[in-house]
Amino acid sequence: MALILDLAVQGAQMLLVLLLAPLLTGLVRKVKAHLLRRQGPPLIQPYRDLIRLLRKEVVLADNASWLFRVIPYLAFAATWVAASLVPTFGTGLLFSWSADLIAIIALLGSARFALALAGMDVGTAFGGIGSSREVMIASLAEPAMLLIVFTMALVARSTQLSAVADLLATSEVGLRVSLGLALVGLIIVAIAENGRIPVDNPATHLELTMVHEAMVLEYSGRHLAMLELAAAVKLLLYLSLIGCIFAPWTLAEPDSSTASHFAGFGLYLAKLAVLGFLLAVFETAIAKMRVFRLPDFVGGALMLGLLGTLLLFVSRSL
Amino acid sequence: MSHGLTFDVAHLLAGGLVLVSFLMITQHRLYALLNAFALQAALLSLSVAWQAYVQHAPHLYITAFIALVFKAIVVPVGLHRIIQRLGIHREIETVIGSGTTMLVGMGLVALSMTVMLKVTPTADPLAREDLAFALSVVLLGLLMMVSRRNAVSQVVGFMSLENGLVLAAAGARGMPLVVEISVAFSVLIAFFVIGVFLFRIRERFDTVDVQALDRFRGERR
Amino acid sequence: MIISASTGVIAILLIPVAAAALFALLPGYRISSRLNVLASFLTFLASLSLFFGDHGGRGPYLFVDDLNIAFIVLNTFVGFTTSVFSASYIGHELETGRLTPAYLRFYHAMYQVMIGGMNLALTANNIGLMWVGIELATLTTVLMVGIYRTHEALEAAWKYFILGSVGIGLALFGTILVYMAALPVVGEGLSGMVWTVLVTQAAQFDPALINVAFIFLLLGYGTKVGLAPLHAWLPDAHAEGPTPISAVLSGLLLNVALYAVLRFKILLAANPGAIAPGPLMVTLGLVSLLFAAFMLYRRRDIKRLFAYSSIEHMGIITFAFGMGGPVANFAGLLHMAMHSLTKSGIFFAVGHVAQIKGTQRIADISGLTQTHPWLGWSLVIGVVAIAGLPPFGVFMSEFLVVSSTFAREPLLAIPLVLGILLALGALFQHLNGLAFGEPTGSKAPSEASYVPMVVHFGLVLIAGIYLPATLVAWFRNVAEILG
Amino acid sequence: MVLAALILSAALLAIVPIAIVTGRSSHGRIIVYGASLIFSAALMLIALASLFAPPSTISLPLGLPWLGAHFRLDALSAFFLAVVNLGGAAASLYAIGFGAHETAPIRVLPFYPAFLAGMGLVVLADDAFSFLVSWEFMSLTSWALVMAHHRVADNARAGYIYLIMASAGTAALILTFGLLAGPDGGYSFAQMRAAHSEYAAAVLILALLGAGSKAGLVPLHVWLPLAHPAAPSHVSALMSGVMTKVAVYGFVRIAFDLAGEPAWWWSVVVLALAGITAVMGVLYALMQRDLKRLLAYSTVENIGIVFIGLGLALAFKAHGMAQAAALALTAGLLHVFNHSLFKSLLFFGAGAVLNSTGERDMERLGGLIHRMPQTAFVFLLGCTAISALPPLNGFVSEWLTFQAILLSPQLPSWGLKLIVPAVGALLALSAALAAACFVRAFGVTFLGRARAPAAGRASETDRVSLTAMGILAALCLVAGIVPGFFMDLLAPAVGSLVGQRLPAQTGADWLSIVPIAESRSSYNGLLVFLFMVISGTLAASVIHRLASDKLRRAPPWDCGYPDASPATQYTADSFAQPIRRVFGTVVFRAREHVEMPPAGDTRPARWRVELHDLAWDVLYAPLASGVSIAADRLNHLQFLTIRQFLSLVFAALVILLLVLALWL
Repeated sequence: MALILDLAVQGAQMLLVLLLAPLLTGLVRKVKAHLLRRQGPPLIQPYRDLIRLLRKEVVLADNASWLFRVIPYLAFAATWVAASLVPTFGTGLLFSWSADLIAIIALLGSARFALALAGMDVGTAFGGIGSSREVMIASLAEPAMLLIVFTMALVARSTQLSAVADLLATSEVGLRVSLGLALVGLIIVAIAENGRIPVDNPATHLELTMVHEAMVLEYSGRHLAMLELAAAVKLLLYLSLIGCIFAPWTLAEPDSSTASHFAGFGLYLAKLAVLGFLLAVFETAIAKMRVFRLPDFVGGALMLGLLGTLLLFVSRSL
Repeated sequence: MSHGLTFDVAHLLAGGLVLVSFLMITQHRLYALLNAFALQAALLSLSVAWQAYVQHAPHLYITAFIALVFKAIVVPVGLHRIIQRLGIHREIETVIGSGTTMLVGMGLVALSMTVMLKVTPTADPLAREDLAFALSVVLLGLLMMVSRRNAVSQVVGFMSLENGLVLAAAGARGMPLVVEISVAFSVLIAFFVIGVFLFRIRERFDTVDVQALDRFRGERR
Repeated sequence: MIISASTGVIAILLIPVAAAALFALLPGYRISSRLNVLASFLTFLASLSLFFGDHGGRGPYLFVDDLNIAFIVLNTFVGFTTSVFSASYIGHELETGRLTPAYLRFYHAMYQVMIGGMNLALTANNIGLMWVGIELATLTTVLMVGIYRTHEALEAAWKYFILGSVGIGLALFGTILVYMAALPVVGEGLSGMVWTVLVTQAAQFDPALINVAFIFLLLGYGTKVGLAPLHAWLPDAHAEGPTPISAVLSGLLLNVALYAVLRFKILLAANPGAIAPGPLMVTLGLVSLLFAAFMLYRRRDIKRLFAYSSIEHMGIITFAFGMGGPVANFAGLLHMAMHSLTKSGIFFAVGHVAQIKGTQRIADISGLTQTHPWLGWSLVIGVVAIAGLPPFGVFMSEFLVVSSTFAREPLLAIPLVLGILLALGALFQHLNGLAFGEPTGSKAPSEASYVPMVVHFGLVLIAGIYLPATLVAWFRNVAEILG
Repeated sequence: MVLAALILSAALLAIVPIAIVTGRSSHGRIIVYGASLIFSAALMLIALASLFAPPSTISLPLGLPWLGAHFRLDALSAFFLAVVNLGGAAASLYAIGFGAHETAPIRVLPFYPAFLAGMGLVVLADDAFSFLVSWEFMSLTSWALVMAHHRVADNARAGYIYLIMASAGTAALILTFGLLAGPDGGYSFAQMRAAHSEYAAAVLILALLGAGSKAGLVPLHVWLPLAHPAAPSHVSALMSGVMTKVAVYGFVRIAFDLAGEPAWWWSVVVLALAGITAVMGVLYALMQRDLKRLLAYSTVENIGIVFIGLGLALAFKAHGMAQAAALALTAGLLHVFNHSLFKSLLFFGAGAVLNSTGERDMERLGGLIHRMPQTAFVFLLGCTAISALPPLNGFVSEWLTFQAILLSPQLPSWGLKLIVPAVGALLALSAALAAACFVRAFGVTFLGRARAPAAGRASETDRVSLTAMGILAALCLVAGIVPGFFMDLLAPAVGSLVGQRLPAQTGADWLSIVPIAESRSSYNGLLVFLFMVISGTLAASVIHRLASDKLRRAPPWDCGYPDASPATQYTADSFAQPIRRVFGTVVFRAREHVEMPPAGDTRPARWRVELHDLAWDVLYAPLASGVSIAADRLNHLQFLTIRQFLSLVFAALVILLLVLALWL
C-alpha cells in the first residue's frame, strides 16, 4: 500500500511539474503585462503555443547535424528528471535518493551543456554569441549554486533534498545568517539560470542582448516546443526548490494521509503563485544589465554562497 | 767545528738567496735581471755545497755543480742572446709598480716565516731556516712570474722559484733523489728557454710578450 | 734487488717503455699504430694479472695495493681502448694532412711514454717517484697537445706547460715538506719517502708541518686534476690536442693526479693532530663543480665543452672524497671509474663527429641522429650518461653522493644538486643542437670503428644496473682504506 | 604475482631491440604495438588479480649493490599498475591504426614499449634506487618520444624544458629519499617505513616538488602543455592520461605510506596548491587554440582535482578521522582512474583529427561531426565525462570529492577551516569552467562549418583507432553508471593507506553509491541514466506518434541575414572572450590590441590578444636570465692571459697559507 502510494506520489509529481510549468510561465507573463498596464495573453497561452509548435513541421538548417536533433530531447529529459526529484507538495519521493542536490544541479548542467552545443552546431554568429555568453554566466552561477548547496548541506548534514527539507521544517534550525545569505544567493542564481531580467530577457529578439534565445534561434517546430517546455520546467524547478527549502512546512510527510497530500498540493500552488508574482514584480522593476556587468551580479551570488559556507565552517567549531 | 758556525753560514747563504730574490723583483731591465739571477744561482750552488759538506752528502755536490754551471752560466748567457735577438733589453714591463711589488714581497716573506717557523718546532733549526727561506724564495719567484709581462722574466721567475725548491731539497737532511730532481728541473728549464726561443725563430708569435701568446684565447675564432 | 715487485708490475712499466723505444725507430705509422694497440693490450693483460694474481711485494720503490690496483686496471683498460680508437682516428688525420708521418712516429712513442709514466706514478711506493711519474706523463701530454703546431695548439701547450710546471714545483715542495715531517720519526734516507712506511708512522708526524705540506700537494696535484681555479690549462689542452689525447687526459691523467691527492689525504687522515683535509677538498670540489657548470653554457667548441664537463665531474669526485665515509668514498671511486669510461667514450664519439663534419664548432654541427644514427644516438647516450641520468653508472654514484650528503650535511647538498642540474641544463642545451634539428654539414658515413665507444657505454650501462659482487666488495674495501 | 609482473615488464623491454630492427619496415608497427598491447593487457590482468591479494615482494641482485632491487606488488601499486596498463593497452591498440601515419616510426617504436615498462616499474619498485631509476627512465623515454619530431623547433624547446623539469623533480626526490633513508642509507621502502624521519616538513615539500613537477602542479606545470602536445598523439595520451598518474602514485606512496604520520598543515599546503592548480589549469585550457595543448592544460586541472582529494585525505588522516580520509582518498584515486580513461580518449580523438586534417589549431577546424561522425560521438562522450556531467564517470569522482569536503567542518584546526571551503569553491568553479572549456573544444572543432579547406576534406579515421576510442568511451559510461563496483576495487588500497575502507558499495540496492550513510547522501548513476533515456525516448516517441514528425531542410535562419562564409562563425577566441574578460585580466594579465585603420585605408583591421603565463614570468624567466647572466660573467674567465691564470694559482696558494697561519 505504502509503496503504491509512494509510486503514485512520484508519478504525480513527474506529471505535475510537466503540466504546471507552462502555467507558471503564463502566470508570470500575465502579471508582468498587467504591471505594464497591458492586457497580456491569457494564462493558458503557453499551452497553446506548445501545441501549435508540436503540430508544425521542423525546418532544419541544411548543415545541422544529428546532434542538433537529439539535443532538444536530451535537454528536456535532463531537466525533467531533475525537476521530478525536487519535492513539490510532499517529501519522501520514491527515487529521491537516486540523486541528491549536487546531482540535480549537475543534471541541469548537462542540459545547459547540450544547449550550448546546439547553439554552435549550425555555425551561425548568433548561436555562438548565445553559447559563449551562456557558459560564461553558468561558469559563475553553477559554483554559486553549489556553494549554496554546501550551506544547506552543512546545516542539514546531508545533501539529500528531502532530508534538508525535513530538517528545515523542524523548528530546531531556527534563523541562521548563512541560510539568509543562501536564500539571497539562490534567488540570484535562479534569475541567472532561467535567463530572467536583469540577466537575460526571455521575451526579446533584439539580437545583441539575446543569450538563451540566441542559442535556440535555429530551432523550430517540436524541437522548439521541447526546449520551451524544458525552460518552463526549469523555472518551475527553481521556484519549487526555493519553496521547499525555505518554506518546507507545507510539505506532506511520506507516511501522512492522502488528504494531507492534497493539502500540501494546494499550499504548493499558493507558493508558486506568490513566487511567480514576486518574480514578475522584480522583473518589471529592474532593467536589463550589460553582458559584462553580469559577472558582478552573479559573482555576488558566488560570494554570498562562499560567505555562508565559511560562516558555517567557523561556527561549527565555536 | 761548532754547530753554531754551520748554522750561521747556512743562514747567511739562504738569507742571501732571499735578498737576491728581492733584488730581482725590483729589477726593471732584463740584463740586470739576468745578472741578479746568475748571482742567485751562484749563491744557491754555494749553499747546496755547504749543505753537502755539513751533511757529508757527496751527491749534493753534483747538484751544486749543476746549479753553478747550468743556471749561473749557461742559461743566463742563452737568455742574453735571446734578448739581443729580440731587442727587448730596454723594455720595462711590470704589471704593478715596484713599490707595491716590494711591499707584497715583504708580506710574502713574513707569511712564509710565520708559517714555517711556527710549524716546525721539532725539526732541527738548520732545516727550519732553510725551509723558511726556501718558501720565501718560492713565493717571490711566483710573485715575479705573475707581476711580469714578458716571457723572459717569467722564465727567470720560474727558475728562481725552482732555486727555492732545490734549496729546500738540499736542506732536507738525507733526502733521496735530490740530484735527479735538480736534473729534471734543469730539463724543464731547458724546455722553457727553448720554447721561448722556438716561438721566436718560427715567427709563430710576433713577440714573446705572454699576452701575445694568449692572443688566440681558446674560443675567440 | 731494490725493486722487489711482481713480474706484473715490471711488465706494466717495461712494456710501454720498450714499445716507446720501438715506435721511435719504426718508420711506418700503420704498423706502429697496430703495435700500439698490441702493446696497450699487453699492458692491460699485465694489470689484470696483478688484479687477479697476487699483488706482488712492497718494495721501497714500487708496490701494489687495493687502492692503486683499481686505478691501474682502469688506466690500462682505457689506454687500450683509446689506442684502438686512435688507430682508426690517426689515419684520417694523416689523410687530411693535419699530421705528417714523422709526427705520427713521435705520437705513438709519446703515447706509450705517457702510459708508462702514469703506471709509474700509480705503482710508485715512493712519493718522490710518484712525483716523477706524474711529471713525466704531464710533459709528454704537453708535447702531444702541441702536436698540430697550429697557433691554438701551441698556445694551449704553452699554457699547459707553464701552469703545469708551477704545479710541479708546488707538488715537489709539498713532497719535501712531507719528508721533513717524516725526518724526526722515520729517520734519514730512503725510508722517509716510502709511502707504506710513512702511512704507518704518520701518527707521530708533526701535524702542523704536514698541514702546510698538504696545502702545497693539494694545489700542485690539484692543478693536474683541473680543479678550479687551477683549471685553466685543461679546456684548451683538451680542445686543441688530438682527440685520443683528450680522451686520455680526461679519462686517465686527471685520475692519476687525484690518486696522488688521495694518497696524501690518507696520510693526513692517519695523523690525529692534522687539519681534516675534508673541508679543503669539499670546498675546491664545490667551486669547481659550480664554476664548470656555469662555464658549460657559453661553450662554442665541442671538445672544450666536454673538457669543462670533466672539470665539473672532478669537482664532484673531489667533493665525495672530501665528505669521506664509506658511502661517499664508494661513490667517489665509482664516479671516478664511470666518468673515465663515459668521458673517454664521449671523446671517441666527438672525435668521429669532428672528423666527419670537419669542425669542432657546436654551431656548425646539428641533426646527427638524422645523418649518422649510430654516432648521433651514441652521443646522446653519452651525454645522458655523463649528465647523471639513469640507467647509467654515473647516476648511481651521484645518487649515493647526493643522498648521503643530504642526510649528513643538508646545506652542502644544495649547491651540489644545483651544480649538477645546471650542468645538465647546459649539456642538453648543446645536445639539442648537436643531435637534433635540421642536419648540416657532410652526411658522408664515417669508416671509423665505433667499437671502443660502444664498449665504453655498454660497460657504463651495465654498471648502472648491475655491479659484480667482487667489484663491490673490493670497492668498499678501498673505501675503508680511504677512511 | 610480482615476479610475473616483472617478467612482463622485461618482455616489454625486450620489444625494444625488435623495434630497432623492424622499425623501418612497414609491419614493424604491427609487431611492436601488437606485442605491447598483449603484454600490457596481461600486466593489467595481473594487477587486477592482485588487487585483493596480499602484498607479494621480490628482490633481485641488481641496482644498488648492498641493497639489491626490491619490488613489491601491494594493493596500491596494483591499482596504479592496472591504470597504467589499461592506458597502455588502449594506446597500443589505438597506435596500431594511428601509427600508420607516423612519419618517423624509427624514432617512436623503440622508445614506446620502454616507456610503458618504465611506468610499470616505477609502480612496482620497493626501494628508493630502483624507484628513481625507473622514474627517470620513464622521463627519458618520454623525452625521446617528445623529440620524435625533432625538426620542429618548438618540439626541441619543449623537450629541453621537459627534461630540465623532470631532472629537477628527480633531484628533489633523491633528496626526499635521502632524508627518509637517514645517514646510514636505509634505502629500501621497508626501512623507511620503520624509521621515522624528523624532517617530515622537508620531506613533504620535496615530495611535492618532485612528484608535483611530474604531475604538473601549478607552478611546476610549465613543461606539461609544451611537452604533451609535442609527442605523437598516442604518446600524448599516455603522458597525460597515465604518466601524470604515476607521479600521483609517487606522492601517495611517500606522503601516505613512507613519511609516517602526517602533520595537519601538510594538507593546507597540498590543498592550496591543488585548488589553485585546478582553476588555473582550466583557465589556461580555455584560452588555448591548439586542441592538444588545451587537453594538456585540462590535465593540469584534473591533477588539481586529484590532489584536492589527496589533501583532504591527509587532513582527515592527520586528525584520525579514518572514515572521512577513506572517502577523500577514494575520491582522489577514483578520479585518477576516470581521468586516465577520458583524457586518453580525448587525446586519441585529437590525434584522429590531426591525422585526417593535419590541423591542431581549432581556428582552422569545424564541422567535423559531418566528416567523422563516430570520432565525434566518442569525443563528445569524453567531453561530457571530463566536464563532470552525469551520468558519466567524471561526475562521480567530483561528487565524492564534494562529499568529502562536506565532512570537513569536523576538522578542529583553523587553517583547514578557512581553506577547505575556499578549495570547495575553487573546485566548483573549475568544474563549471571545465564544462565551458569543453563546450568550446567540441563546438569549435566538430560543430559548425569547416573554417579551413583541410577540415572540409577530412575523412573518418580507421577502424582500429575507433575501436580503441570506443572501448574507452564505453568504460567512461560504465564507470559512470555503476561507480560502486570501481569504488570497491579501490577499497583495499585505501584501507592499507588510511587504516579504514568505505563500506562495500555493490551491496547497496539499485547499485547506488552510499559513501557514508543513506541519510547523508547517495547517488545512483544507473537510475539517473535510465530516467534520462526513458523520458527522452518517451517524449520523442509520443511526439512523433501524436504530433508531427515532418521535417524540412532549409538554409539557416540566423535572424534573417544568413552569411554563407564560415568566417562569420564564432571562433575559439571569440567564444572564450567573455570568460577571458571576467578572469583573464587578473590571471593572465590579458590585453586586447585592436588596430583599426583610418577611413579609406584598405588594410584590414587587426585584433590581437596577449596572454601571459604568470608562473613563467614570475618564476622561470628570472631564473633563466639569472643563469645566463652568471654564465656570461664567468665566461670572461675563459679569456684571461696565462699570467692572470698564474695569479689565480698564486692567490689560491697565498690565501690557503694565510688561513693556515691565522688558524694555527
